[in-house]
Amino acid sequence: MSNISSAQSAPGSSLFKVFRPWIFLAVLLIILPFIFSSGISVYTMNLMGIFIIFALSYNMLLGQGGMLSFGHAVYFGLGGFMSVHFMNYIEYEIFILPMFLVPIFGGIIGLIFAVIIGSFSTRRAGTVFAMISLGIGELVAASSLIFVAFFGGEEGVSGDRTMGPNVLGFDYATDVEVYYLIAIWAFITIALMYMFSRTPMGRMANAVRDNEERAEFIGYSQRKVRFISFCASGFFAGIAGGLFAINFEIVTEENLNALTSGVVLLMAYIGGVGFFIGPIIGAVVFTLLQTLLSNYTEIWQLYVGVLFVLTVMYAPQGLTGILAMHLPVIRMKRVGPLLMPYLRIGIPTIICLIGLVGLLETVHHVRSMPADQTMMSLAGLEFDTHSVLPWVIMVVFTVVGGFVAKSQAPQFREAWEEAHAPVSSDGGSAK
Amino acid sequence: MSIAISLNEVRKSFGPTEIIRGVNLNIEKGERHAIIGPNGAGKSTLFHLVSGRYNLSGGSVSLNGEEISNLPPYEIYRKGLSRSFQVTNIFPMMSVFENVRCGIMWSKDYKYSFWHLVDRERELNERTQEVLAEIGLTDRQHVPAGVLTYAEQRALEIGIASAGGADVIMLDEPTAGMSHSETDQAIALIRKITEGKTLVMVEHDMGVVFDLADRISVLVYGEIIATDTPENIRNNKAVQEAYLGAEAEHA
Amino acid sequence: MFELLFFSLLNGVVTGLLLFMLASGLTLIFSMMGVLNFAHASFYMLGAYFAYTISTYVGFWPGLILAPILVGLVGAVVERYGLRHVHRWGHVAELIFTFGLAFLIEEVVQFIWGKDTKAYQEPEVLQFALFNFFGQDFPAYKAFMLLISISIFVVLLLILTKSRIGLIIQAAITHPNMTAMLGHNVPLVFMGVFGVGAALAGVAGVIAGPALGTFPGMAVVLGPIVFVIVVVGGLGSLVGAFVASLLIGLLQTFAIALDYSVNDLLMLFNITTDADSALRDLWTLSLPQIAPLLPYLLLVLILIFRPTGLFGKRET
Amino acid sequence: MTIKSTFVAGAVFATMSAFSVQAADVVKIGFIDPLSGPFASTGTNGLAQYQFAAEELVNKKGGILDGVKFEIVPYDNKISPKESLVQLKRAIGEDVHYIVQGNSSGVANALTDAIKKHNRRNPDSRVLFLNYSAVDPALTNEKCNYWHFRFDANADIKMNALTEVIKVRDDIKKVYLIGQDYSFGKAVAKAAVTFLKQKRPDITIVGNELHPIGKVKDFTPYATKIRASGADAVITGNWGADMVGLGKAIGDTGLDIPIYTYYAANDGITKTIGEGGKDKIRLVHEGPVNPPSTPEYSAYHTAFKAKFPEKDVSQFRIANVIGMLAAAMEKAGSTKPIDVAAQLEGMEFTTLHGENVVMRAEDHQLIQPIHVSVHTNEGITFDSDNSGYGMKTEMSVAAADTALPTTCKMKRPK
Repeated sequence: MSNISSAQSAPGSSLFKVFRPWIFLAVLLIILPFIFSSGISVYTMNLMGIFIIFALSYNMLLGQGGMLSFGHAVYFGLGGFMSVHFMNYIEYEIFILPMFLVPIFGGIIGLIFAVIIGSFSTRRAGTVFAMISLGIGELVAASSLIFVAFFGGEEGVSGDRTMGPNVLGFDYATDVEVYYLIAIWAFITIALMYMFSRTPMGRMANAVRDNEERAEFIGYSQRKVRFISFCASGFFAGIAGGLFAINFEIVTEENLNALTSGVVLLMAYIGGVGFFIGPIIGAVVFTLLQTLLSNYTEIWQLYVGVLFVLTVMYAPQGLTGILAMHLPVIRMKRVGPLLMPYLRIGIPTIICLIGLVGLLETVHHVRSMPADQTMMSLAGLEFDTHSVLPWVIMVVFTVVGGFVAKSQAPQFREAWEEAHAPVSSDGGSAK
Repeated sequence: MSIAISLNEVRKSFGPTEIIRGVNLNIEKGERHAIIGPNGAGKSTLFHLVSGRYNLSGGSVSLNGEEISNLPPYEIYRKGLSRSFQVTNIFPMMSVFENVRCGIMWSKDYKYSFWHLVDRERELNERTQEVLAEIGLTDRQHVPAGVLTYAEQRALEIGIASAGGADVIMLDEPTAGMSHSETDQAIALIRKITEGKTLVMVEHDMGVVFDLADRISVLVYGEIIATDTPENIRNNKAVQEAYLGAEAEHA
Repeated sequence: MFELLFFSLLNGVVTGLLLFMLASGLTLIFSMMGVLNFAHASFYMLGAYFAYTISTYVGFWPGLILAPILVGLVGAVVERYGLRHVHRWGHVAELIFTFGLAFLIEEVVQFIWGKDTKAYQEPEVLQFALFNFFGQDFPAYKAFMLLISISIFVVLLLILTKSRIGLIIQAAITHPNMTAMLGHNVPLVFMGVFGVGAALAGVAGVIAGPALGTFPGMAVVLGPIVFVIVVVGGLGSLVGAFVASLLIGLLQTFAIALDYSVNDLLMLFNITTDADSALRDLWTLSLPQIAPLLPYLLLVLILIFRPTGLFGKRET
Repeated sequence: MTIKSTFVAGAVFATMSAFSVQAADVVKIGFIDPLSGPFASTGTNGLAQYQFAAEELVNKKGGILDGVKFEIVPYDNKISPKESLVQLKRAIGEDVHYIVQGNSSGVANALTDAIKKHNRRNPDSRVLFLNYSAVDPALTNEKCNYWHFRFDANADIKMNALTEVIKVRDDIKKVYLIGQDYSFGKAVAKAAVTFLKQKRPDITIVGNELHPIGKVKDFTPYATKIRASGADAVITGNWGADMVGLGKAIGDTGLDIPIYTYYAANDGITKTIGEGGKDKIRLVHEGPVNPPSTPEYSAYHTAFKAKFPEKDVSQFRIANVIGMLAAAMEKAGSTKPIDVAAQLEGMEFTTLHGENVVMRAEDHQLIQPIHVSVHTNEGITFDSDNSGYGMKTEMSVAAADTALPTTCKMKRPK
């Protein structure tokens, strides 16, 4: 975080330079539905937009404030429920309000609950905070099934987004209209959250994360810093919940249960909590995994689990961290010498992975399919799971690929270090 | 009113053990005051009591005539007392620049603002650059503080403590673990940043102490046995017996 | 009424002691290594599944010994090759690692054993009613669970208070940094404690599997409760874990047994409620309905008002 | 405005392309149910039954309408309403116009609502929702809509049938109700109270308990409470692990009373309950399995077991869904949802069991004979979970006697 941000904060940067990423983002958001125009891809992008906001709000806690929460879905879900009630108020004309303003009310309810819960949970960071968030999460999720009048039980609460006054002729009957609604909100909230990280408050959140004790000796109450971050985070999570309500037109208990809290942690961590854009990448990747991977394999959750554990073990900076490690190499134009080692270690690794995935899929197929259905197709290849050859091929792939990759590892590391070695002291992001 | 810090019968116990046993001390404004004493005498504890890290078991502390006993550290800081730590205590994942800037923010009255963009605040950033120049880390400002060398981290430690312009600065062993040349630089730095301010420091290096301090207090087993000018301390029989002698034998 | 209280007490103790088997391992790991192991209940699940597979070949009894050993080995491997690696990234990363591990173990279990409930049965010799009280049976298997839990508690207590390794562990709990200075091989002690903790959870799984069902969700159902016990009992306190286990066990059974609702409470004060109001769900809220919530309520309250837990000396 | 018109053009184009595919010779039936996660076993079991029914009842016979075949397209909803809607979108994008779903009334509720809105907003690519298992009465009462058809008896109808059985058991004087704390559990409890009061005013309800769904580790305290209440019978709507736990705990306490259930069979439950539930557990369901009703059904069941030895025909209504859909298409001479819906409404049909059923026009609820069976290992032709135990029909209630009035007022397309 600090590297990227301070690099951008270098004095003398022109206005255009500052706004360039934002213009790029805006243009990207506008043209995306023209590139990916099928119904399901627009729908997937809507989902991504919602989770990007949610994951970024989560990272205000974990990445920027050092607070590990196991109950962040509470604010997301409550924001969603409040919004869907507002959608119904609009439908029954209790309020006259354009639909696109509904997420604000989601944000406000998220903020209110964050103020209440944060008032005691942010007293401490670390495990105490994590455990309180877990307990609160369980309590709220369970209450949502008990208090049917507000939460609608396990069936949830439905609404209709096409109601209310049309502004500029939008009635949100199609997903593309909803896409632009979400895109606008995503743009605004991303910008706000980014700016928040660059305010005195945002900086002190980092300081408290790094060293809560020292923060007190430069004039800041660690508790108050955490509390304000927590409230802001609840607010943005609530907005994401409101967008969820508009997109799905239904909000249920699953929006605030432990599973959703776990998913947002997963997204932020896989993406990389140390970077502002980490959770964005995480949300995009995770949504793709969830909606696409599950079309191809029933055991997709196993792959996600493996990916997550491997990320925690070997890439604590997440996917963004891996990308960022290459920045100095690219900046110094040293990509060339790295290409060959990459190929030499990459190809066997991919072969090994193909073998492993094949083995897992085939084992799963044999166990879950009827005994007479021994033919399975994998990536377009048809084969008989009861014949020996496919098994042999897959085992050979796995073993040989793994072995070659391992034998290449020292050479690769050498090349990697060589590419990085004379990095002068000011580009030390790959410490 | 010319007293900056006043300690009155300050006591601190951890469980049954009394570490600080009734310390009385007045430090005048503008003075450079050093506290010395053998290991385990309670020097750091005394620092923690004054700066709000520990709560007092008895007695009272006042800053510029105002009672600050048992206030949280940030309240004490806001009243104009800033300190450094013996064990380096910085923000390791943030850049050096950010470390210093965070140390300035409260004094520039930003408080918990989330409506200012720090990069836009010219005065804040200029002051940050000034401090960076003072502590000699201008070249290293974009590096995460956690990867600085030890001496650089010590300089940053002092920089953070002094950046906010507090009028009382407490430094806990600022030169611990430094080489000779590094120590000389540190002394020059301390001299520069405490110009016109009150300095309280704990220090083991007698060279530094006698070079910098206007007055010296000697803390032995939780009690101050003498407070005087360096000259008089050097000649004080009790001090020689209780401390300097013992120290000499050690070395 | 007496019958209800008697059996509730008995059931509460059985549940409580079962929870203690999980909590004892977790509290040891937590106190020494500072890691709240999210995957602890997953080891419990592994215990049940291992024992189920073993029981289909050689019967229940070998499984009682073999399954916990296997689980202990898995635990040791996880510590050696997973946790120790992640340790360098700090406590948050460790917590997230065990969180991911819990997720992963559940997926692996589903991959290997499938998704439906396994017919893991108590051994034939224990399928009878030990005694009959007011016409209600008390199954012998429950008594067996009680016996195993108590013997484990006693053995654990003896090891911790009488043996050399126990003293080292105790020292490590109260002064985590001191043990290394005394020249003990701390990584080995950690690996051992983690393995033994996992094995204890495995034992719990082996004996709870037949009684509470062996299915992929069994870890999720129990996992957070064990956390609650460790935090409520207090860091570094086995006694605290023991008391908290029994407390939670009894709390849950008695909350189910005692059928009181908010309405009853309000009636005491002669307040009548409107059956149609938006808060109607609150008035009809009854104790059995919220029984599984009580531990979390307790957790939050304890953390707010007494962060050291009931018996803990150090803060969580 | 130009942006808007682009959208409209896009939408028109999309629907046109969807329309042209309608004429193809495959009817895609989207199966949206859990295929991963804790409820996957129920989902995969249902999928197998759909695939088998489509193959056996339609495709093997050369299809319908001169060679139109059925294709079951599975979509994994992870039993989450949110995921179900995502998968519904995907299915619509892949030209699926028939959706079947059954697990969880919460999901069904989300789907029926989304499909209603979709059909209103996209009248050219309408979708029918064939609900084969979600039994919340609301779906064919206050929340009913024209595009939803339910092939399972709803919770009230099942309770109506169940209480017919209890009505003639004079030895039952005290009944204990226990269920999961959510809409379905509450619906079961409410129906039980209503019908028992009507049919057996002498019965006292000694307990009406709701426990949190999926969170109870050990049901022994509940069993103790049931025992202490002196109940002569238990009625529960529990399913999944909650059913297994309850059944086991009651067995362990040595209680020898009938337990009337909705879902205490198959998917591993029969096997897990085993001996402990013999002659105690009773199940209310459609489609009598033991003794076998007709040779046609026996052949169907045997063929299914030959193909899926590990699975069971646990939801006979699936065969009805496929059979009735095929019949409606034949009758309509079209595979367009709007035509098929018009035929399904009020349709009479004879099942493989030789039973006559009718899709009631006013609320789209299938009215069918309901049976109450007992869990036993005696006189079982087709067992469940390959455990030797199965459900033996004890009593049957004729279709007409199960019908209940509905409050449904649906809007029909002109």
